[in-house]
Formats: sequence, structure tokens, C-alpha cells
Amino acid sequence: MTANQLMFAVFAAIIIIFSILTVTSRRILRAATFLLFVLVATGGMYFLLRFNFLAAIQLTLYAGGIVVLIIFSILLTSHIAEKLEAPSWKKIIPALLASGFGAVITIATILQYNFPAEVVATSERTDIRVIAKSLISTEKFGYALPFEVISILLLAAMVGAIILAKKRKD
Amino acid sequence: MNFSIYDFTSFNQWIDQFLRSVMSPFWAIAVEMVIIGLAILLFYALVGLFLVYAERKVCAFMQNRVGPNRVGPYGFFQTIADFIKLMLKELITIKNADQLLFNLAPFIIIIASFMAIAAIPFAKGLHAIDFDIGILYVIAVSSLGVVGILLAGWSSNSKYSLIGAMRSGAQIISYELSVGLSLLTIIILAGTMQFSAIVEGQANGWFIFKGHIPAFIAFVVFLISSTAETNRGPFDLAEAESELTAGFHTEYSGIKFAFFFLAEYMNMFIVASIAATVFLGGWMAFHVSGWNGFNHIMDFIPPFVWYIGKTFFVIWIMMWFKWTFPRLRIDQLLTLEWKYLLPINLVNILIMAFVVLMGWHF
Amino acid sequence: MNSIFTYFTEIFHAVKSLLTGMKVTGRYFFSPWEIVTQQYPENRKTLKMYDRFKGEVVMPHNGNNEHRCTGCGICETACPNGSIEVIQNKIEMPDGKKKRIIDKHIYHLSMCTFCGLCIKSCPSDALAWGQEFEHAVFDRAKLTKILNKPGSSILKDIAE
Amino acid sequence: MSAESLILFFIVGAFLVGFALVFAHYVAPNSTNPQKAEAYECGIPTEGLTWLQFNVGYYLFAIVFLIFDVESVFIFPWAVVMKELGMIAFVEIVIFFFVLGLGLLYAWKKGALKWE
Amino acid sequence: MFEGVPLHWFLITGTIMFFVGIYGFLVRKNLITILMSIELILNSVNINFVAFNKILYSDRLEGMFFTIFIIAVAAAEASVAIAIILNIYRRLVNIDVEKMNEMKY
Amino acid sequence: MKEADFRDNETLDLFKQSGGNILLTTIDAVIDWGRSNSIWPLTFATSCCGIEMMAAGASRHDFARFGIEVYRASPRQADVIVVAGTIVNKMAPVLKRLYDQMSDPKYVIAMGACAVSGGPFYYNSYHVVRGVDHVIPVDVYVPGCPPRPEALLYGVMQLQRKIKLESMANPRKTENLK
Amino acid sequence: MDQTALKERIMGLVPDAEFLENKQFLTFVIPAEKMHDLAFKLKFETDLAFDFLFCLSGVDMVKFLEVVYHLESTANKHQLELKVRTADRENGAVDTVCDVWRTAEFHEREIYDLLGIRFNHHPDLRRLFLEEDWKGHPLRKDYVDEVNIVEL
Amino acid sequence: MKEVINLPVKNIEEEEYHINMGPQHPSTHGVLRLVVSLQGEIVKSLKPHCGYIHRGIEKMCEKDTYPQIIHLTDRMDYLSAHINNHAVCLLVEKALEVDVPERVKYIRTIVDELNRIASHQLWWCSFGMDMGGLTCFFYGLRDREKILDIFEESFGSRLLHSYYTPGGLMMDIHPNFQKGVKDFIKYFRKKIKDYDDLLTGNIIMQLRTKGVGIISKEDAISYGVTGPSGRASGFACDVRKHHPYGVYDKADFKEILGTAGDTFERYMMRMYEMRESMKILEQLIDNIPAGDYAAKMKAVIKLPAGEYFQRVEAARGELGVYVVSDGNKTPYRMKFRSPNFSNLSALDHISRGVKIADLVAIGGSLDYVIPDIDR
Repeated sequence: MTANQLMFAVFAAIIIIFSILTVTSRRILRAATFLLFVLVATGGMYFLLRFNFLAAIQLTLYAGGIVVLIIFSILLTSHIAEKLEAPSWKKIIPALLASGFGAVITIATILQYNFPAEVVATSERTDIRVIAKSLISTEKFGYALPFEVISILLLAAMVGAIILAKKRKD
Repeated sequence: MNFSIYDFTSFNQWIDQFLRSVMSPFWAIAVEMVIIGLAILLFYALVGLFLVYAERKVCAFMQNRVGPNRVGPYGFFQTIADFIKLMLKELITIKNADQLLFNLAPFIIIIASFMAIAAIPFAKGLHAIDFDIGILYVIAVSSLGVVGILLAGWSSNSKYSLIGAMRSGAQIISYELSVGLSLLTIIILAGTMQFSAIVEGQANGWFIFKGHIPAFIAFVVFLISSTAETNRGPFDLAEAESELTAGFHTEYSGIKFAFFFLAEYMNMFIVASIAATVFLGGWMAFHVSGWNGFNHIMDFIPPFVWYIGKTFFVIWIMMWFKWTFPRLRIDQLLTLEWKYLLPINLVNILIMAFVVLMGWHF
Repeated sequence: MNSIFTYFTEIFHAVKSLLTGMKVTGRYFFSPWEIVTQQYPENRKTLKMYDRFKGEVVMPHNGNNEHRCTGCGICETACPNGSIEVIQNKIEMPDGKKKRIIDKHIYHLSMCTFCGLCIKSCPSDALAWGQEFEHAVFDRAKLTKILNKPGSSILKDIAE
Repeated sequence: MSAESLILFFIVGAFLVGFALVFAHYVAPNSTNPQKAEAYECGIPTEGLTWLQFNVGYYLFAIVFLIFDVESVFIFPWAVVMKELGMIAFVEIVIFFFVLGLGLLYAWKKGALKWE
Repeated sequence: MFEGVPLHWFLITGTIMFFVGIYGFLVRKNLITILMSIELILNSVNINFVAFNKILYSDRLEGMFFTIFIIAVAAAEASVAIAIILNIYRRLVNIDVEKMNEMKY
Repeated sequence: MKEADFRDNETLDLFKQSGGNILLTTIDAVIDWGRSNSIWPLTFATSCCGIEMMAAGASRHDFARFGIEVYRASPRQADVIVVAGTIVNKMAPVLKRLYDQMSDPKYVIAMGACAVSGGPFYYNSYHVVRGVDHVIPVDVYVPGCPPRPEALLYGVMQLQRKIKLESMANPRKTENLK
Repeated sequence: MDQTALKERIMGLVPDAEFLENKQFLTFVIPAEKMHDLAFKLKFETDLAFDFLFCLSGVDMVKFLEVVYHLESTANKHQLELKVRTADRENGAVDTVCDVWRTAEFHEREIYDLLGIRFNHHPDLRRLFLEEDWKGHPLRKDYVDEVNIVEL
Repeated sequence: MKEVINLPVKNIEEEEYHINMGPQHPSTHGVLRLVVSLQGEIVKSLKPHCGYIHRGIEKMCEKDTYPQIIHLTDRMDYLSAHINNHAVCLLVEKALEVDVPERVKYIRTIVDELNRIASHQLWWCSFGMDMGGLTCFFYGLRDREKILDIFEESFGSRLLHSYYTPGGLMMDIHPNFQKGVKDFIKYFRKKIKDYDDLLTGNIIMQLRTKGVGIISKEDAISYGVTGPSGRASGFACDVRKHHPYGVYDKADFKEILGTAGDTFERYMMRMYEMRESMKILEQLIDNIPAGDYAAKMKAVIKLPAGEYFQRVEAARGELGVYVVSDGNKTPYRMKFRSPNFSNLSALDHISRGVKIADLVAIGGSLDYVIPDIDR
């Protein structure tokens, strides 16, 4: 077992265990904390794959942004004595069956499929400069348009969220 | 092996080669990691202890008194005594508290500060990780700390804690933006996010001088917002003693409380290091282009000393803030960030971009 | 435009006021000679209380172990909160007359408020202020004192 | 030496806290009484739920923060190459900032930046 | 293979995470937990994208950029979703999907 | 300050004997050194003595020299509760609760006549607790009305001497006391 | 308005008020049921304008309980002392004046607490200093408390 | 296991939420308990709960002789102990129609003003601490020590002196007294500039206090808010001016009135008052006439039957002493109209609609001393 394998195993284990805990925990803030662990472990996996920039984004936005937002909303809407209702078996069994079947089928498909041999990279392409250049380049494989569109998306999201969350003066 | 206190690169390589020569690469990495881990742990503890002591002495001098002086020479062992005491203090189990999250909160805060310290270059070649995204990485991991504060406040089952945590959360996430954007200003000038490259880029002048006006504005904004992000100084509303007793860590006792206490000082150290590295040239000596003799003299001072000196200068300024100003109110705090610092920052970035575009920087 | 101008003047004034404050603390930081701290246990030798300092009520005794207290009990009545108890004793004088003298002058330091009424009211100036202030003890009972020393007697000229 | 060291720092941090907690748990004195476990509220027994009253003020800032966080993350790569690419990068970021400036202005005018 | 870790491993991890998210989405009744399940699903997709990019096309960056944009969109989505959730909560003092039979916004 | 300069060494000797361990181990010595030099007080003042407590913390007398400056507002983090001022019947349960909520090891200094014995309000008052030791166990009594800051510092030094008698093998049992 | 004119004025407002000789203030004893009306007039009639109630005390005179109002006019600079007596020790009640002078709210609570005089229409008549379950009213002359009081 | 706790409210934003501030709380300056109803962080209303230091001083006075009462009035508002004592002494002297020597009047006035400055210094440092500026705490107490030195030299103790007695003083002032006061004024004129630089001019402090906790003049009078807090609202309530005692009629000082009535104005009133007090001291300190330090009094003081009232201006407002005497050596009934008590009663009115942080600032600016409220 190489170091990479070991670390992958650790991350994968954290991801799977804590994602299961996230959907089964009956204390909502614990669920959010477990989600945080899942997201941090995913970030770790990106680090493992040498996507440093992506990993940093994962940590900043997902772990430091979205999860904080979720925790904030939990802090606003629930108190410590509160526990979620345990879902009824009527709901659990179909859901378990559906997701279980789906997982089995998908994994079986994945295992059957032979992916082409990897393309040996001539150069490491995850350097921040490369990313940055292609992010703002307007040529082929350039992402200038999505880059600008993102700003509009963010504007829209902000306007929408503010309209929704701001108290109506009625 | 040619080891010098001016360049740790060869030292690192020497250790690496030595370990690889006596054991398999996997174990060599493992042993290296243990060494680094212990070193960092020691460093962390020492810096934490020293900063607490320094804070006490600095505030004492600002307040016309002498501060701790009875434990050891000049009271130097005061924080060690505090540490021993805190270590041996009872850990209280709070009824109705969420025990898991209650205990988890100090972990998250300490780990966030530990991971942030990993990327900081202490001297040439003396850093644990040298990412190409160094600054972004530090911002990313330090943004995790707020979760610990929120968890601590919520899980203590106390009203004061909860209010403190909400305040603190809103404060930290708001000021995180300003911290990031003010560093961005320098990244434009430096053209890199890698800490080592940033320091190298300041060999012929620190960025705060090279970028003149926009860099200086960025530095001031960074100082203010990083003070706020570490929950210190005039921005300590989360633990505002006169309002919320102790804020989010009201219910924490003993060593758990000590971790929050320690994390505050370590976060201060981290932001001060970043300020020193990005704005003040990190371990780079003070050089003035043209004055060769002067530069040469400056080079004699080891990089580590430069680094520590600059960091403590920034820390001292932050302490100065804390012991001078009254505390802001929560709405003023957020107004300061969103209506003053953030717009100024955005405009400042554009100015800096323009300056760089025009080549007006030095 | 005007609002933008005020926006910046506000910032300017704010920064100026903050710097003024920092100047004060900064000045004290760099002038350690202004430190006013008295290092108490170390300066015990030189620490001198003012003459009138009210540390505790004492009954001065002279070299012959004599005090001036007649045991009249005026101080007991003058004391607003009963921190003085005078226990009298009747002795037979050589000339056969019975006379009240003081047996114990009990002083509850734990209750004393240092108002000075006892000392002011004492007709024979038997009580005085002591300069001692280091009274902290582990046992509350230690704070009850008997002011007349064992075996002491009243000064002759007061007795007459 | 990048991802590995991260794990290292993670472990060292966790070890520090965990060790200290376990150590303190076994070594520190322990005594219980019913009051000790109760929440502290200035020496008066707590009444009612420990629950912060719903306060949209905090939340609005979290939203605006998230949006600006996304934005700042996208500017970071731009900032790195700004010096090299020059004019194109500048124009692009001016557009980007303009749109986001609109957002900030909207939030400002709408009062979302006013804490209440 | 990425230095010993086969692509399948990543994909299986992603798949399990995905279906755990689906399970949570189906079972959970609290709106915020449903949102968290969605985040899990998005995250599993991201892992797949990144793994494909790294292992199969390591000279390209499409997978990574997709992931970045997914994260950005997820952030926008989360902020709007939580705004809606809080609005519902303010009206109904409840964020349970089953109890929201009266949509009286 | 030398041992002989202190008052009430007899009671301290009694503690030594009743503790049953005159010999302290090195670990005990280190721990006691830490504990005695880092006594963080609870921000608790009821009346006049509180002002002198503040004065003891201020520049002239500088509590901080003993490492005591870290006033904690939360009893969880405090080590010593300096009862500075009168405790009345209405306050007594609050004080008891505060004391109970402090984490072990915890100490009490009764500062001033009111806290020691009820002081000026001992007689004729209908609402005053006559000595705080009716409510919580007191380690050191500092008389005076109010005691001057040096007297409080002296009391703290007395407390330090008392703390230095503790040992891990025979910890203080606070809960058994009334 | 000088003292005699003021005296005339008050006597005009409340004819059955009893005038008491006092060196310092003009003192009247007002029947309890007239007090509230008088208070309104005292404060709001411009020539009187007694807007500052600087002291409100209760006294146990053994035969009766007494509430003493010390009034001052900030505009006209004259002072007045009013007394209201209630002979019934247990259920003695006086109308509150806290709607006229807001400071009376606390003072009346204090008097209720320590002397046991009830105030009608008081918004929040609870004990102010002592615990809710405290027995008796300590400032009364017949108050005995063998548990708490140690006589000197 | 308790499942979901359904909140009984329909409109979640209107729901109130109570929080205790005190009895043990750094901002309440003692053991006041405020039960604050919050909505978010906005204070909807608050209920002060007093009595956590109610010692029954009024009852105890009924058992004490008049000289003995002094040691109890010391402990009411311990920060203006001399002034409290002055009230009792003046009352006894008025009742007995004793004329105290001029020297006594001068000394009492000077000591009162020193005490007022000391009290305001302590207020300044605790206000600074409430605002979060911890250094203020140290500067204020540092300068206060200078006054305490003067006091200790003359009267023997630092805080509670029992210096006045009915008819005069316990002892004469120390020979160094006048020099000490003059030195102090010279010293403090310099240091009070630091106060202004550090806190008064500070933008944070001004933003936090201006326009916060406004009390109008009418409300101030109706609530009986006196002292600097009342004068900040424009309520001319300085007893020293309107009902002079001591030698205040010989001193030239201004009664400064504010207009805004907010926290900042209350702050400024005290800053002005410290300067005014120094002015009074400067005028009086060199003119202390020679003479006896006490009038001749009977050994047992018995007030003629009747009722007496004496008002003085304590550091926090108007202190009234109301005595009903039945001719015995102890008062029949003694009532203190304490300034803090009335000031506190306005707190609920002032602080509606402010934030928690403002509540602390308002509390600091009202400067209540809890033992004076509870007595």
C-alpha cells in the first residue's frame, strides 16, 4: 500500500462514514458538522489529486461558506433541546431500497467498464498560473465568459436572497 | 552539509537525504513528518505562551504598571503557571449541552490555526508547505475556525454563549472578506500567491513601499480586519466581558477554555505573520536599492530574526489597538466592514490593478 | 458628490481621533518611568503608612506592661456595631474598697469599621490606632483580639 | 510534501487537543453538584429555552458574505496573472467588479447591510 | 491510475456518497437537512469530475473548471434556498416539509 | 516575604498535620506552584470592598504582579472568588450557585468586615448574612472595612501559602463542605 | 408664590386638608382619597407646577401609617410636603401617584416592601428589595424577626 | 425522549426572550439584576430587580445614635461617602440649630469636592471599562489614588472615613492637606487631557453614545433623575446652587446644563463637573479660615421631636435625608432619598429599543452604585 492509497482510503472512509452520519443524525447541528467533515475530506482528496486551487476553493466556499451559512440558519431556527423526528420505516425502507439498488447498479457498471489507459501528462497542469490564464482567456479552453457570467449569477443570487430574506414592511 | 542560519534549504535537503539513505522513502517521509510535527507543536506552545506573557507586559506598560513580575525573572514563567493550572482544572460537563459538539469545538479551532501555520515561511527554506496558492490556502483553512466558535456557542446551552457565537460568527465571516481582498491587492503587485515567491519578490523593497498608496491602504485595511477576524481588540464583542460575560466560551472551563485562549493568540500570530510576510517582506532583510553597504549590513541579521521582529511588531500594533480603543457595537462593526472597508477595498484593488497596468509601482 | 465628500471626511476624522487615543497609550508605553506601581511585599521594609492610618485599634502598653484602660465601657457603648466588649472584674483594693478593673478588653477586628468613635470617646486615651494592616488569617477566630496584654495592669496615675 | 503535511498538521492539532483533554480528564479534580452542570446566567437559574430569538440581521450578512466569498475566490487567479496579461485582465475584472458593485449597491440601498 | 489509486476507487466513493445523499433527500423531512443532502450529491459529482480530469485527462482542466463552477452555483443555490427556508420558517415556525401543506406565502 | 513574617502560621501548621502529608512530592510542588501563581478571580463585587479590589488591580498596587490580573466574568474559568462586600439573604443563594458553578479547585477569600462576619451590619439588621462562611467555605479572611489593597494582596499571599500545601494524592474536597 | 399664598392655594384645592406646623416645608395632611386628584392638579396647574417629587417616604407612626410626599417645583422654586395617613395597618391603601410622577413607582414599591402600605392602581406592586416570600415588613415598629435580627 | 419542542408562538419575530444581567455581571457595577426582554439584540423592556445588597440601613439607623449613623451612611454610596455624611451632619446641625465654625464648612466643602472628583474618576474608569476600553480603568484609578493619598494622610483611611461628625469633624486636617490638594489639581489638570484624548474624542465612543438612551427634560424631572445625569437632560437640579450648604454660596462655579440628554451628554456632564470641582477647590483651598474643627456639642445628641429634611448634592445626584425624631437620641424614622434609586427607576424608560451593548453604556453613564439603591 502506497502513501497515496493509504491517504485515499482515509479520506474515502471519512467521506462515506460522515455522509451516512449526516443523513441519519437526528440532531441537526451534528448533521451539519458531519457535513463539514465530509466537505473537508473532499477538499483533502483534491489536495491529494494535486488540485490545490480547487481544494482551497472547496475549503473556502463549501466548508467556510456554505456550511457556515447552514449552521447560521440552524442556529436561527432550532434550539439545543430540539431533535429531529425519527423517520418512519415506511419511508426508510423504500428510500433504502431505492438508493441501495441505485448504488449497486452504478457500482457494478463502473466496475465493468474499462476506462482507457491514462494519458500521461507531459506537464503538471494544475499550477495556479495555468488555471488563471485559462480562466480569463477568451480563446479555446478559455473560461472568460463563464467567469463573467458567474458575476451575474452571483448578482442574481444576492438580489434574490435579499428580497426573500428581508423583512417585508407590512 | 553546509548549514547556515541564512538559508534552511540545504538543511532540509540534508535531513531528507540522510533519512532516505537509512530507511525506505515511506518511512523517511513518516519520520520527517514526526520531526516537523514535534517542531511545530513546540513552536506553537512556545509562541502561545510567549504571546500571552507579552500581551500582559505590553498592556501593563501601557497602563503604567509593571505586569507579572513575581513568577520567575520578570514574571517570565507566569504563563507556564497559568498553563499548569488550566491543565489541572476541572472539566465541567454541562447539563443539556451537546457533549459531542461541545468537545469538538476546541478541536476545530485549534486544528484550523494549526493548518494555517503550516504554510507560513519562517525563514528561507523553513516552512512546512510551500503551495502555489499559499495565501488562498491560509484564508481557506482559517475560515474553518468560525465553525468551531459557532458550535461552541450553540452547544453550551447558555444564552450568553449563543449570542456571543452569533455575533462572533457574523463578525468573522464579514471580516474574512476584507482580509482576503486586502491580500489580493498585494497579489496583483506580486503576481504570485506562493509565500516563498512573495518574499523573494521583496528582495529589493517591501511591498508596502513598492506598492505605495494602494499597498499602504491595503495594509491598514488588513490590520483592522485581521484584528477583527481574530476577535480581538476593539472588536471583541463576541466575548464582550461587560455584556456577555465571556461570550461563546462562557461555559468552558479548564483546558478547553485554554484552547480558545491559545487559539486567539495563535490566530493573532498567524495574521501578524501574514502581514509581515506579505506587506513587510517576511524574512527578507530591509533593503534599499542602491545603498549596497547598508544592504550588506542588513543581510547579517538572520532571516528568522527579521521575520520574528516584523511579526511581533505587527502583534504589538494589534495589542496597542486592543488596549486603547473602546469596543464597537455589533451594528457599527458590520457597518465598518460593509460600508467602509469592503468598498474601499474593492476600489483599492482596481487602483492597484491600474497602477500595475501602468507600471507606476517601484 | 457631497455625500462622498462627507464619507471621506468622516473617515479622516475617525482615523484622527483613533490616532489621538493611540498617542496617549503609546506615550505611556514608551515612558516606563511613569509607572506608579508599588511592589507591595518587596517594599515591606520601606512601606510606611501615614501617621493617622487606621489599621486596627490597639491599646498601647508602656515598658512596664501598663495600659491606660480603666474598663469603664464607654468605648463599648460608643461602638456602633458592637465590635468592642469590655469584661470587667471586681477586685478588692488594699484599702478594702471594691473596685472595677478591666479583665478583658475584647476587640473584634473582624467587625470593626474603623470609624474611630471608640478612640474619640475614650476618656483616658487608652485606645489608639495601630499601623498594622496585614491581618489576613485562615481562621476567623484569630481575628478576635484581647487588647490588654496578659498580666498587664493599669497605669498608676490613671487609676487614681 | 503537500497533502501529506496537511494531514500531519491535522493530526498534530488533533493530538494536541485530544491529549490535553484526555490528560485533564484523568488528572484534574472532579466533583459534581447539581448546580455545576446548569447553565451559567449570572448566578440565577436559567429560565426558558436557550434559544436566540430569530434575528434575520445575522443571516443577511451570511448571505452577502457567501456571495462575496465566491467572488473573491474568483478574483484570486485573476490577480496572479494580472501583471502578465495586462489590459485584457483589467477590462475583464472591471466588468466583473461593475456587476458585483451593482450587487453591493443593491444590498446597501435595500438596507441589507444595516444591522437590525 | 493516480500513483496507485485506481479511478474506480474514486468513482465508487463518489457513487456511495451520491446515493447516501439520495437516501437523505428521500428520508429527511427537515428542509435544511434536505439541503445538506443536496450538497452531498453535488459533492459526489465533483469528486467524479475531478478524478476523471486528473486520471484520464491530466493535461486538461475541464473537470476542474466544471467543479469550480458547480461550487459557485452551489453557493448561489444555497444562499437562495436558505433564504426561502427562513421565509417559510418565519411564516410557519416550522421547516418540516410534511407540515407545510399550507403554502400561504 | 519570609515565612515568619506571616500571621496565623499556627492554623497553617494545623492544615499540614490534618492533611496527613507533610511531604509533598515534586509533582505536587510543580502543580501547587502553578496553581498558586495563577489565581484568576471571578469578577464579583457587591459593595465598597469591590472598589478596593479594583484599586488592588489598578496601576498603583497591580494585582497582576502575582499573575492574578485575569479577571474572569464566568465562574467556570475563575479560581478564586473574592467576596468583596456584604452578602445579604437574597444574595446568598446566588453566591452559593456561583461558587458551585466554579470548577475545581476553587478558593474563597472573604474580603472586608461584611464578608468576614457581617461587620457593620452584624447587629440590628434583618437581611444580612453574618459572615460568608455560613454560605460557602472560606479559605482566607481579610478583615478591614474596607481592607486596603495591600491587605488584599497579603490575603492573596496567604492563600498562595495555603494552596502550596495541597497534594494530588489528597485533593481538596469542596463539595463535602457546607 | 410665597408661602402664605401657596398655603391658601392648597387649602383652596383641598379644603379638608390639615395644616401642620413645620419649620422647613409647608406641610399638609391630605385625606387618602383626595391625594391622586390633588397630585394631578399640583403638577399640571401652571402656578403650582410641582413637577419634581424629590422624596417619597413612608413612616410607621404606630397609630397609623403615613406616606410623605416632598415636592418641588423646578419652575417656581417652591416646595411642599404632603402627608397621607392610613389608619388600617393591614389593608391600608393609598392611590398611587406614579402616573403623575414616574419616580413614585419605585418609591411606592419600596414603601410597600418595607412598610406594607398598598398602593391602588400601581402597575407593578411587588416587593422591591426583599424576597417575594419574606414575611412581614421590616420598617414597621412592631416588626420582630428573631431569626435574622441580632439585637445589640 | 422529548421529540420536537413546538414553539407556542405564531410570529417568531415578535417573540420575546429574557436574559438575566446580574447579579454577578461586570456591567451592573455590583449586584443589580436586570431581567432584559430582548427581541434579537434589541431591548424591549427591562425589569430591575434590586435587593441583592439590601442591608436595611434605614432600620439600623433607628437603633443608632446620630454620631453612629455616620458609619452607616458611609456605606450607602461609598463613592461619595463624605457627602452622605455631610447630609446627616447638616441635618443634625439644622435640627439643633448649631452653628458650626467657618473652618469646618470650608473643609467639608473642599473634602466634598475632592470626593466628587474621586467618584467621577472611578465612574470614568468603570465607564471606560463598560465601553470595552480597559486602559481607561487603569488611568482613572491611577489618578484617583492621588486623592486617596490626600484622604489617607488626613483621615487615616482610603475609602470610608467617617470623618464628619455632627457638629464638626473628627479631627483637624493634616498640615500637608492644602499642599496635597494643590499638587493634585496641578497633576490632574494635565491628566484630564489624557481622558479626553483617550475616550472623549474617540470616534468609537462617540458613535456608541451619541443619540443613545435619550431622556427628555420632562422625563428626567418626572423620574427624579438628578445629578449629572439629570443635568444632561437640562434639568437644573444642582442642590449646591439652588439650596446652598457649606460654603458653596461663596464659591464661583457654573451649573452646566446639557441639552441632548443622551449617554454622551451624561458623560460630558461629569467631565465638566470634574473641572468645575477643581475650580471650586482652587478658590477655597487657600482661604480655609483658622478656627476650631468642631462645634461644641452635647455628649448625647438628641434631636427635638419633629421632622427634618436635608438635601445635598452627592456625586450621583441629589441625596435627601428625611428624619422623623421623637426626641430620643436615636431617630424615630430615617429615610434616605438616594440619587441612584431614582436614576435607576428611569433605566427601563431610557433603554427601550436600544441594543444590549447600549444598555451597558447607558448603565455606565447613569453610574449607579447598587448599595445606595438598596441601602
